[in-house]
Amino acid sequence: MNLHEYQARTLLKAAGIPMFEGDVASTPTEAEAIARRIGGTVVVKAQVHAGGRGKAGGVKLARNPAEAMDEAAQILGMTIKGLTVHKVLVVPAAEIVTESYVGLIMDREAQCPVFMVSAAGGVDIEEVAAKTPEKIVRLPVDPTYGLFPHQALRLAFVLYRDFTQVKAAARIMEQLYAAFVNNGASLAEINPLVTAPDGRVLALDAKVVIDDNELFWRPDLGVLRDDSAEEPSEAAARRANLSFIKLDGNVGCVVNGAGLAMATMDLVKYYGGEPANFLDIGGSSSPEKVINALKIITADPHVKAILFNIFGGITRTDDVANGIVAATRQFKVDVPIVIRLTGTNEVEAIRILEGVGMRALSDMDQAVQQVVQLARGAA
Amino acid sequence: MNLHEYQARTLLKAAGIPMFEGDVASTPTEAEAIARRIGGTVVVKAQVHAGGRGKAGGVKLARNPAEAMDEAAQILGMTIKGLTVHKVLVVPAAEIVTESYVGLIMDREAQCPVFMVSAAGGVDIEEVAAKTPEKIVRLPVDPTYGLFPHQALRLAFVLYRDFTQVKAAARIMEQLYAAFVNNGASLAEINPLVTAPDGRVLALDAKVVIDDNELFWRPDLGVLRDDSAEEPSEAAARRANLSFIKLDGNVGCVVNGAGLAMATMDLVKYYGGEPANFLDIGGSSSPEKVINALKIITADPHVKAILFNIFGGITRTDDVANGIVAATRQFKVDVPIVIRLTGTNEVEAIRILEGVGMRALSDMDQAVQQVVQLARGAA
Amino acid sequence: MSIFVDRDTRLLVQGITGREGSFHSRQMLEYGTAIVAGVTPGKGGQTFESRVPVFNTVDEAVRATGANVSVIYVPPMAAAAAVVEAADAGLPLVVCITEGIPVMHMSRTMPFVRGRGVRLIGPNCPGLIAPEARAKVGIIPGNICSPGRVGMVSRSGTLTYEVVNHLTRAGIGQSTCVGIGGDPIIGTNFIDCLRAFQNDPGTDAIVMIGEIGGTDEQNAAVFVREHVTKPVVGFIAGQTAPKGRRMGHAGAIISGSSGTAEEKLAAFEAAGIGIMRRPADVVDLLRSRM
Amino acid sequence: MSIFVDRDTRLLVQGITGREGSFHSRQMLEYGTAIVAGVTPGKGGQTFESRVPVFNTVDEAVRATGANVSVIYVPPMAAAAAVVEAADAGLPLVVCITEGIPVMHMSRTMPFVRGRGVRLIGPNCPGLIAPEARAKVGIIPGNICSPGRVGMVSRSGTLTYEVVNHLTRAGIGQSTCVGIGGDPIIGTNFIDCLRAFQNDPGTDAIVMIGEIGGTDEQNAAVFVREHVTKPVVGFIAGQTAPKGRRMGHAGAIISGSSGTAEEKLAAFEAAGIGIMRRPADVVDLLRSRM
Repeated sequence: MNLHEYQARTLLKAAGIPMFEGDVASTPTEAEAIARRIGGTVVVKAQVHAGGRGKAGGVKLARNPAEAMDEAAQILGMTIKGLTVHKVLVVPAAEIVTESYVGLIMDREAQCPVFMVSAAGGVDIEEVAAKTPEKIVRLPVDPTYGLFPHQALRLAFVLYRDFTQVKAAARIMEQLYAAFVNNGASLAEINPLVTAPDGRVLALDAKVVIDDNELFWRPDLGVLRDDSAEEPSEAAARRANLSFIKLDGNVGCVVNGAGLAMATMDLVKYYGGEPANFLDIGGSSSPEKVINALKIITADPHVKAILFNIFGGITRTDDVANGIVAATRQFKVDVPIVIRLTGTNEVEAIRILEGVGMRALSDMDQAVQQVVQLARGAA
Repeated sequence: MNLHEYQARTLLKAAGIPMFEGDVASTPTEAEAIARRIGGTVVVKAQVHAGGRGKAGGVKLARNPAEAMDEAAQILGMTIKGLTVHKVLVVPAAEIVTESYVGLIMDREAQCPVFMVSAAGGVDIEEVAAKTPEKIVRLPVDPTYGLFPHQALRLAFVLYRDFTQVKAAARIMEQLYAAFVNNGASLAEINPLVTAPDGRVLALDAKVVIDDNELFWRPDLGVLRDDSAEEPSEAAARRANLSFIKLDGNVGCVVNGAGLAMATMDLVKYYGGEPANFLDIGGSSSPEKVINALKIITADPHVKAILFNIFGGITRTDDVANGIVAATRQFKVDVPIVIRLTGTNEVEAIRILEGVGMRALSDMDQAVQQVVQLARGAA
Repeated sequence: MSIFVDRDTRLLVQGITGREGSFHSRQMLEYGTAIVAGVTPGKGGQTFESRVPVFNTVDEAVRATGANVSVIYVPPMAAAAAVVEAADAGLPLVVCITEGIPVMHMSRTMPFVRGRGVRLIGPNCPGLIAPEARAKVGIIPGNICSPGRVGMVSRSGTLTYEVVNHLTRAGIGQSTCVGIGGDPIIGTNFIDCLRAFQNDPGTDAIVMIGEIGGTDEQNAAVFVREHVTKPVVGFIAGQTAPKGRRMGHAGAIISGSSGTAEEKLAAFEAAGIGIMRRPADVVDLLRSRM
Repeated sequence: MSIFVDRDTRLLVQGITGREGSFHSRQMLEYGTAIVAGVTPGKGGQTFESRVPVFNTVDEAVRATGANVSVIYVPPMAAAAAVVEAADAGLPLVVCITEGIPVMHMSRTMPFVRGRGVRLIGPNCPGLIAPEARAKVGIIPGNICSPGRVGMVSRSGTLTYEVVNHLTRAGIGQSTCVGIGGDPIIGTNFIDCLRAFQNDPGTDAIVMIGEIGGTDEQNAAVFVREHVTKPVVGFIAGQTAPKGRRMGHAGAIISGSSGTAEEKLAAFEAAGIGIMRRPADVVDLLRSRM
């Protein structure tokens, strides 16, 4: 789960990390009040889960509270990459002496949290990573011991020479690690970590991603989720416990298992079609899940044909068949449906479908070819 | 540092461990109020750091609040093994179905905390340990991981069959481990852990010993120290940063280093004397420490002669010599002093002592023989 | 022959009385797997399906039955602790089926597991199956598998079934099928399985089913090039997946763990691994190489 | 010859600019020890006594100077972290002089140290000295030692000096004197030193100085009986110490770690270790056995 910048700031602040002041506003008036409190020039930043906010006009400088109100009025309600802006973050347009990068990521290969720090921080960190990776120092942390003081110090010495700043940065490393662990994060990032003209070391921008698996037992983190900042169909799918990602094609896909779902999309493409979505109904699928899946997919006007690809293992194919039948009774599906079913209880499933005049294929390639043709014919 | 039973109860209660109710009283009236709150028969227990409280009359049954007040009046102010009772603990005279032992100790050999649990708990646990050690189950805990849930469960299954009680006991194991770690304990003990007639699992008596090395950075624990419950000379020594234990002999000993201090006591005994104390002035000894050491030793009327045994390494023997000279100027020492000095700055030290008419030996055996003779002559 | 499990496998099921555990234990018994013990704290003394004794703790179960493999079907929040319990009881192989375990739990668990010299398969995996030995540990449907000499290793669940199904229908049997799981931190990776298949005299060829994300397939390809003499064919799911939807931030990018399908397929190509464009390609591709 | 340190010892001092660290570093330099680096965070770039470069971190110091032993003089609350830093930097031998480290810190530190294959001596110990190699690592006064062939291992500080002093005055030199420290949890115990002395061709006989408490001396005695062919003489301090003053509770008693002088002396006796009744006995006892 991606957190907004303002939420990430709140988490890191709670962990004791010194932050540039600033606050989040939902209305232009709130933005003006924050700008007045901060004083001087501020930056007004759209809070959406999308990159390239600056280029899209979602980040603006304001020299006084009145300008901040104007800019906030412009940005609030704006659409960036299909997402509506509901909140802006107002922060001081800081006078910055140095900009560093500090990131902490749960690393697949190291199987543990890994720090990445670089004195060459700021907006260009991705270019630094690509062109001069030696400027980024990596340090794996054994989670059974946590971040050792000497490790925090070593990372801090990568960024600063002045020992007061080194100690301040080392403390921030420890606080960032604690925030990462205590919030079940898979990423926690400060970019840039800056030094102010008076020498203080402060976090300017923050990014935190929470491991979705933590949310089951951490309702306190779950409430941070901002449905409005997401694609509405994806938010709806998540509430229905479906793993769903919207794409731009016209072949709707309902599959059990993430790997098979991706392979199905790939095969749609292979046969000349364009998948409209990734959708994994998961292992133990109830008819209810199938109904929800069909609702979400049929809500997309681009979808011209729908493919079910179910390989029954834990998933009972008769459950899926029942779901399809129930859905078509609940609401009218205007596009053709191709069904491929095999595995657990497939005889019963086929009987159920045939009972309402539907038929099922058993071969995946055949089913994909058919649905691609149907979608093309309809388009 | 030994904690009183009532202090140990407070620590364990704070960790969430269910305790038999009860509270500590400093006056008979307070004891009466607690007994009234508890209702029924209560036990009034002296709070002193000494074993055999029961036999000394420091533990009494009281059938009602009035009796509790009477018993408290008897016990408060009583002297048990030289220690005055300033507080009593008032607890219900519980109806107990089973009594178990749960102990957690920092084990030298395992180099980690080790649980010891036994279904044969209660007052006889030491006999169980001596005669049927197989009735005590030991489990080392790796402090890098902490107590695993399955370990807590395994310990709990040693004590109970009923799964509700097992789960309750497993939780207590985890809480006891947390209390142990968070308070820097070297021992945390529940004896007995009891089951009440209604099936509840509760801690009755508790004992906690805090690692003295933790106290430097844990002032919150340091305040639990009860000087009044200790031998006054030992409390005074500790305040002067001296490691001191009072004994029953007549040869006072001032030594640098615990090992050499013990060896000095042993040699006093070897030559037919009786040491009056163990005293280690530590490594970097200032003259101030020597003065305090002499004050504490001369306060003991049994001391008939005093031996200084200083092997200068880090300890500068001239510091010690200066301390001796300063002390004898500050107050009159009525008993003879034998001084053995060797090592760092010994030439200077001997010059200082000779300047006031004292002399120093360089051989430990010779010095011990001399002081034993002097003590015997004076006795 | 097979890898990791065989005719001597004596299986213990953690969570045997739970909904998932009991369902799949029945399936495993039906397939012919030797389940010798179950564990559910508080249910010690019961008997599962009139033949499998249930114990309160893994330690107790192992001492009583000589179990040598454990499979875990306990809820996500208790699953990492179950892995630790199995490793602590001295079981050399632990298979964790549970999905949804917080990654931090696994990050803390792996050093313990490795320290005990235990092989963990999973979590969030379908387990493994050795058709010849009738040893099914996990949830891979037994009826789609057949005994034979192709080793199969996969990050996926149902996609594995799809590929195995093609093999079985074409008369190509499997020595062992291993689902290593799709979580960021897993106990056994492609290389571990490739090494075992290379050393297994019962395996003549290997099928690898990968996915986008991470660098495990790229590392495996390098291993194949250097250490595997048996023919290997591979598939990568997610070639059309939108890039950077889940981890589209500096951290993932600068940590170099994006792991696109192109990168992985290029690594396969460089290692001489036969590339399956479709799951169905597995049959012809294997036949052309065996 | 000697154990643990020798002419190739390149010493690093953690806390070299502190009060204790600077005092003892001067003493070690004076004795002839090759101190190649010091570490004090924030003082990197300075030079100690015009000859020893100071670094901010141990890692940096080791890479710059090839130090192979570290000695630690930092305050108690930071000392365990200093041990970890040294072990993490790959130093194979770490000597921790600091007194007053919470036992829980050491309990957490030891698994890490062992995991890295590092030998820790101490904490709360006087360190060690090899007179022939002029290698003094710690605080044992150099002037009371002399080169020779007796190995010495002790839990104590000044009591060790007392015994060494007797040896030197009697013309009996030492191969190495090791103070292992008196804390409940220490990195190197009697057995580790006995094994090293037994294997050291430069050592002909061994002196062991123990104390009451724990079972380390008893275990060492069993080791001597089974594995040590060189003559061993021993002393136990605390024969007249009052029993159970510090640990007089059920926990210590039932854990069986009371460790009285009688138990230890009986174990010495059973192992054929020559028992010193007084520190001065060391000379005659050794002479009678060498």
